[in-house]
Amino acid sequence: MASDKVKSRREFIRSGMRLSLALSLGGVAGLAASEMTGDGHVWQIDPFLCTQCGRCATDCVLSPSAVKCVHAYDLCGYCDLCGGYFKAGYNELSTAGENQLCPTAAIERKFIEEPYFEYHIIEDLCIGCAKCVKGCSSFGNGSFHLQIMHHLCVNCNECAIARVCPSRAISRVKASQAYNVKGSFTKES
Amino acid sequence: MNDSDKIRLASNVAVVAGIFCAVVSLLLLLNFFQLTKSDPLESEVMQSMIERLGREPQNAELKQDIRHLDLLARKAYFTSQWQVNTGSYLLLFGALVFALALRVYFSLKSRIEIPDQIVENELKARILSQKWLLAGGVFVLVLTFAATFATKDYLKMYHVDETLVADVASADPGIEVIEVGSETAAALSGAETSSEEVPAATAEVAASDAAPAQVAEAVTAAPALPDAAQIRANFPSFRGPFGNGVSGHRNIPVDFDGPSGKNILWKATLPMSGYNSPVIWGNRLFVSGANAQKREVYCIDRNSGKILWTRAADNIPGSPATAPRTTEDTGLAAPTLYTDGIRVYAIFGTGDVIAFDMEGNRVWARNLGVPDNHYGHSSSLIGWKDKLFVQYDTNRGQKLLALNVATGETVWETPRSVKISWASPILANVGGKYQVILATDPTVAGYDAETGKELWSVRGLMGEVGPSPAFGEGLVFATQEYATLMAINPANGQIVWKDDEYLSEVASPVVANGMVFLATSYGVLVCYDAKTGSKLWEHDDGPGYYSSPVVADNKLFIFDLDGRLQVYALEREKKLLGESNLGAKISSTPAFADGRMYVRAGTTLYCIGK
Amino acid sequence: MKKLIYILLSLYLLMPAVLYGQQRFPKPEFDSGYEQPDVIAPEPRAMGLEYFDVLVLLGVLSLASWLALKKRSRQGILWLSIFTLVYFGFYREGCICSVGSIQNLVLSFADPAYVISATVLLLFLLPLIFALFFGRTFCAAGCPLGVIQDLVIIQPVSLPFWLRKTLGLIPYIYLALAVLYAATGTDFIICRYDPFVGIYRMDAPYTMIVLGVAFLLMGMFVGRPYCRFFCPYGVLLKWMSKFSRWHLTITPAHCIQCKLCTTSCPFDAIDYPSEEKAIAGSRAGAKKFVVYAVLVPVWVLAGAFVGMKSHTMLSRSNQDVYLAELLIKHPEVKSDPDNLDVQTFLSSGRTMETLVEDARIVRKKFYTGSIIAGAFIGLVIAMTLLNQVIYRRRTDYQPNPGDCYSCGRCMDYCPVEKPKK
Amino acid sequence: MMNKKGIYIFLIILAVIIVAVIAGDFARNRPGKRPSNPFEYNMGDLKKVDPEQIIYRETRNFKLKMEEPAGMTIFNDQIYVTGDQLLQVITTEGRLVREISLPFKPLTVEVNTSRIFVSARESIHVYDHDGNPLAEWTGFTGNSYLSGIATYEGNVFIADAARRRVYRFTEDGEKELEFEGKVSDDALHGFIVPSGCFDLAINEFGDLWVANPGKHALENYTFNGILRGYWTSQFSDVKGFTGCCNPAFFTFLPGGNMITSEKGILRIKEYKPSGEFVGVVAEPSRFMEDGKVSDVASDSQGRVYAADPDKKSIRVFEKI
Repeated sequence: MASDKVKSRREFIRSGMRLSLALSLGGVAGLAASEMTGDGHVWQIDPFLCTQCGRCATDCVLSPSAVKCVHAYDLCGYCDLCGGYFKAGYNELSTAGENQLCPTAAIERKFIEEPYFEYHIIEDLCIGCAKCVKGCSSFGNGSFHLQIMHHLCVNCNECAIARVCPSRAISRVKASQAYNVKGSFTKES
Repeated sequence: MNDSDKIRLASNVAVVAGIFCAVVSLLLLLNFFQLTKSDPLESEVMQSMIERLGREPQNAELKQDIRHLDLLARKAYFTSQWQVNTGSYLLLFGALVFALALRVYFSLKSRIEIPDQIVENELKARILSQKWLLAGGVFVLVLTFAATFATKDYLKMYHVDETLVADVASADPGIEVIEVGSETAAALSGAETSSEEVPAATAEVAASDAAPAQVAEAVTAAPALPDAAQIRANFPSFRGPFGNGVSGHRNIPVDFDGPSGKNILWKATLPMSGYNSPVIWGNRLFVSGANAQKREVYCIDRNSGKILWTRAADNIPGSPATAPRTTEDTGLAAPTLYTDGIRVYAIFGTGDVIAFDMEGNRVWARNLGVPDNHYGHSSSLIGWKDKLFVQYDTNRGQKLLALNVATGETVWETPRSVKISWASPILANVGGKYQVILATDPTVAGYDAETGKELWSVRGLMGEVGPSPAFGEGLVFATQEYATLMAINPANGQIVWKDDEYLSEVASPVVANGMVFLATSYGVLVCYDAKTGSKLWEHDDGPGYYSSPVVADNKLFIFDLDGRLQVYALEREKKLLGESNLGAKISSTPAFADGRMYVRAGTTLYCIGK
Repeated sequence: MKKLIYILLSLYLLMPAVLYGQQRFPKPEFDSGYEQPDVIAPEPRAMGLEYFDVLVLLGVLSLASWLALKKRSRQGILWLSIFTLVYFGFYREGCICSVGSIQNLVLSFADPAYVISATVLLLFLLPLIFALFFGRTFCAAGCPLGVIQDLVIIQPVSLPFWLRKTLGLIPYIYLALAVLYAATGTDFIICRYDPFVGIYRMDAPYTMIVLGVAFLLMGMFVGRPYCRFFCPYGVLLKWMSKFSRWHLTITPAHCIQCKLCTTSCPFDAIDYPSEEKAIAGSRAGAKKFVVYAVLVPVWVLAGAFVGMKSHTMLSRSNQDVYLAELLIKHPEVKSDPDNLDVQTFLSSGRTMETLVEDARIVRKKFYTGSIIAGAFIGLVIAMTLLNQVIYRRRTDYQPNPGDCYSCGRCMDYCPVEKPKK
Repeated sequence: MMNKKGIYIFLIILAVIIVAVIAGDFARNRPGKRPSNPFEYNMGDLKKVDPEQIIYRETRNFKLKMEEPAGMTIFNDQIYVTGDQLLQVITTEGRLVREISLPFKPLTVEVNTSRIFVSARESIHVYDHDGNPLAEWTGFTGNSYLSGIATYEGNVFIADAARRRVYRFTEDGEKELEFEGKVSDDALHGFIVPSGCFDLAINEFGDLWVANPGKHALENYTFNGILRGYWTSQFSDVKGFTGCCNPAFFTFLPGGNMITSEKGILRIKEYKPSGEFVGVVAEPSRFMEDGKVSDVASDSQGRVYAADPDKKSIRVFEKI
């Protein structure tokens, strides 16, 4: 009898505890639900904050990095002498290796018509080192810029490159507006 | 195949898989080090060859060599990437086989055996675990605690001045720096004509009838700080010149009607609301507005009601990222601005003080530290000569500050041992010297405007002091609901008289023609003799007063909470001259200029005049 | 799944006026009929798939609970955990998981600007709710971090009681730190030191790989070392599971005290019937109980004190605080061209004052946070100690409801037949 | 089977590894402790200038009450500078003479004896010397970007960076001519303007020079738009132009030498009209990192003025 009593008392305490735990879970859920969105979030780079430090290439958990150079053709001047394509001390304006800035030759230069050239990023080769971005934004219009490519990005909960980004250019954005492509995305003033 | 065969097979597979894994991981490790150690694309050979090419740009052979090496380097790079990828898959596969083989091996080998008393002695185990837990707990705490001694708080060692000095010093000494246009602001304030803007985008080639552009001729003289007469001719601070609520402007209409627009010259909508009152210098009227995100100062052409400029008080060093909490009836833009005709100064509930010149160029800005104020900071600014006075009585530290009007630097700072206050400072010319007079729980006190020295202080107020003091007839009047109304001689700090029949909660008293007027929040307007304190008349009818009574045109103007304006004669008997309805809730105090009255209701600014 | 979807940047069509920003400059007019290529911007994984993941998790949890409590099938749980390994592990690459979601939740409370999606909240809640009803079935078959360790157990050794208890404090400290760092917006340390995510991705920085391999090697001899001695989410699951409505039992009917199951659990989560000696000893322990109970507030206060003292040190993990202190302590780094962080800060236009002010705000948060975290750790130590002198009378071999992962290994060892209905 | 002791030792080693990895990573991965960038695009070498080549020194700075100075010219030894929504007239001593507020965002400014021409993106606004608006020329397309103005004896030349052509107007706003710089024998491709920088200027002898930034060239045209001559810089060092859009601005010194201002690697240099490099006025290290390009002008004394948008001031350089 006594043990039964102990048992039922124990069971009572247990259900009491269970109830309070359930309530606190409910509380947490309610609190969280009040500031929740239906939209998912992904990491993205703000090209206007990016300082082309190169850590996107080295610190992403993926290798090669999920960060790639994106070309906003709208802003491109289609120049013959592209600051993003040629080394500053280029030998001549040709596609030869000694003139190219890109370490992986990921930029394709195509002649369109006098005097314009199209520059196209071969995504598979790009490692996101931002060399061309720096060249383009220093000398040109800044049409090259880095973006996190979402078919590659594993969307880590803690983004390793966001943590090491010295200019805090990487933040979570809504998945429905997953890119900050220059031209359609303007600098916040 | 019997069990022992199976076991042997499993163990062999495990051994092979294990060796395989070890080899692959070793290779991967080597590859990894190779990758990190040398970047094939930036090799030294390559660098030197490119350097050589710079010297001999036409050397075709050298170019060929570079291209060849470049190709090799790239190939090597991609090969090693491929190796890493393939290697990791191989390793995964090997590990899988290894794990499976081991599992099979052990499951075949293990037999269910009846365990004999392998169980630990529970009691002993528990006693031991207690010891370890104690030791572990103490170890964690002590280790952390010890580590704290090795850490130094460098943030505390940071002082703003140091870097300022360093920045100034870093400027090139050989270059003479000239500020362009710093002398023009003074000229603008005085000789301001009605500011018409060049009409934008008229397609006509000859715009002969276009208005003249806004042109300011430069004057080389240094900006002159306004004297007392100039201050009196304007309405530069909360409750007018010197904060005393008395303006000399005439021809103010006594009757108007808000809803029908009678005698309303214009109505302007401000972008953001605030409880501060307008201040006027020349043709420019200044107000501020704020919300939790931003704070702004507006300059309005007082003739047309057009906003001449809007300037945000942002990017102020030390300004809090999130605005402090304030109550709805205070907000972040409760304090009224101050202008001396050269600059306009504003303070916000965030502790930001900012100065713009009359054209809206930011002159300086600083943060005084976020005020700890449970309603929100509301003490307005006032200034005299080259000093701007800030009554900064917060829950955490009370002080009176004088800032340099040109630079914002603190000229002097007087700590006060009082409680928090919402009243605004006023200025009183006592025996030719200006005093800053402050009302707080529990004292009313006067400070030398030059040095900040406390000259006198009188106890007598208590609670949450809202009404500002008033000065007139050589006396300082201070009041607070639940406390007292007292008249103090600021020359010696003696109380001349005291009364507590009617007391004001929000509205400040005003002195004129030997009388002192008091408006209570429960709707009584009282008139006392300023010298003796005897009650002359009272008017008890109204929803209550938050807006302070002000004197202009030799009349007493007072708005009640419903936006009804009553105008009384400045006489020892009650004489109502007019009564008008603005049709908006008023808790700010009107400002006067040239036959016009300006009053603010939230985001709307009214100009009343004929 | 990883198909490239190209987004058209229809600048002209969408909003020409608004976007006429500063960097916008008319591009050349081409005569040769050249068509401008589209900007490559592959879309992220669709939100619907995230909800599908939650649905899969719900399914796995339901199935695992059914297998553990009703079907009593170790085999089923094993296959289910292989499914989890493949789906949540190798296919979904382990992000985000329930374990890491603690931090997202905490940050969303602390930072109003940070919002989480419904899937994150569900990932956090579902395992806890299941634990409250059915025990830690999430650990058995739903957690990608757990199953990978479960599958490598080869020769588990039984760890002594004192070691288990002492190491058992680590998850609480880890949890307190993780919450502190998440709430201050400093770091997501649970994710940063997630040992297995690199293995699932087969691509990670080498520290991650080393950590993962070390844990797996350890897991061959110590059952689930990460789950038992690290996992901060396990703390919450343990609280829930302790008071679970139903829980896995070793025997389907009556325990016949055959002791066959005693060595079956690689996690030392089986409670033995209480010894008479111990029960007798418990009376002597009553005095100790009083002492430990009185010491509870002392521990809490000591923890809070140490927390308060250490907030400066802890806050140094924050980027802003660290950078501000670095610049104050060593102003000479300003002229070091190789120090990217400092150089970027200097050229960002952010002033030293704002940095220091930001750092001070963070440090203030750390001040309160560290006190709470310290008090929590103190409380945990005190309560664990107190638990050592509480004796419960047990007559059967049964799984400890807090520690048991409901993996079902022990069920296979029980010779008692399931009663036929 | 494996020895129990061996297992324990193995476990302890692993535990140590785990603790070491976590603690090591946590301690090491801090701002300022991280390795520097292996992919850095090092432009430092390009920015180096031999001190021998610097033939000017900076003597004065006029701090402007302007957020962003855009264009500048000097007429009669008064500096006309536009920016924000303002036109300021400043003496060469740095005293503000006049301030005219403009109802638009100005790009550049040009002054002759009777008029002030200020360009907006798509229109030219004409003022008299007192700041009264006289006219507004609006006959440009919505796709224009009027980046340069030059006047000579009643002719007003306007450079349109977006449409890559130069217009010739009369003082009264009549358009007389436009040309794209294309020559029949295809010696040059016409104007190549990849960005908003497209400047022109007329020297004291009445020669119209137009920058062709896409070719790194300066080209001399007749007033009828016929190419008379040009030079390009052939050097990859400081003597030549780098980047895609240089020279961004240029002006003439008394005597006809040219002062060019470059973007990308910010520097100001002096050339002879033949294209021969004379020396450096302001080396890159004088400007802010990643700063904006400065418009240049010179006065009758041969002093060079640069309107630096980053320092918000006019910087004065004098020949050593």
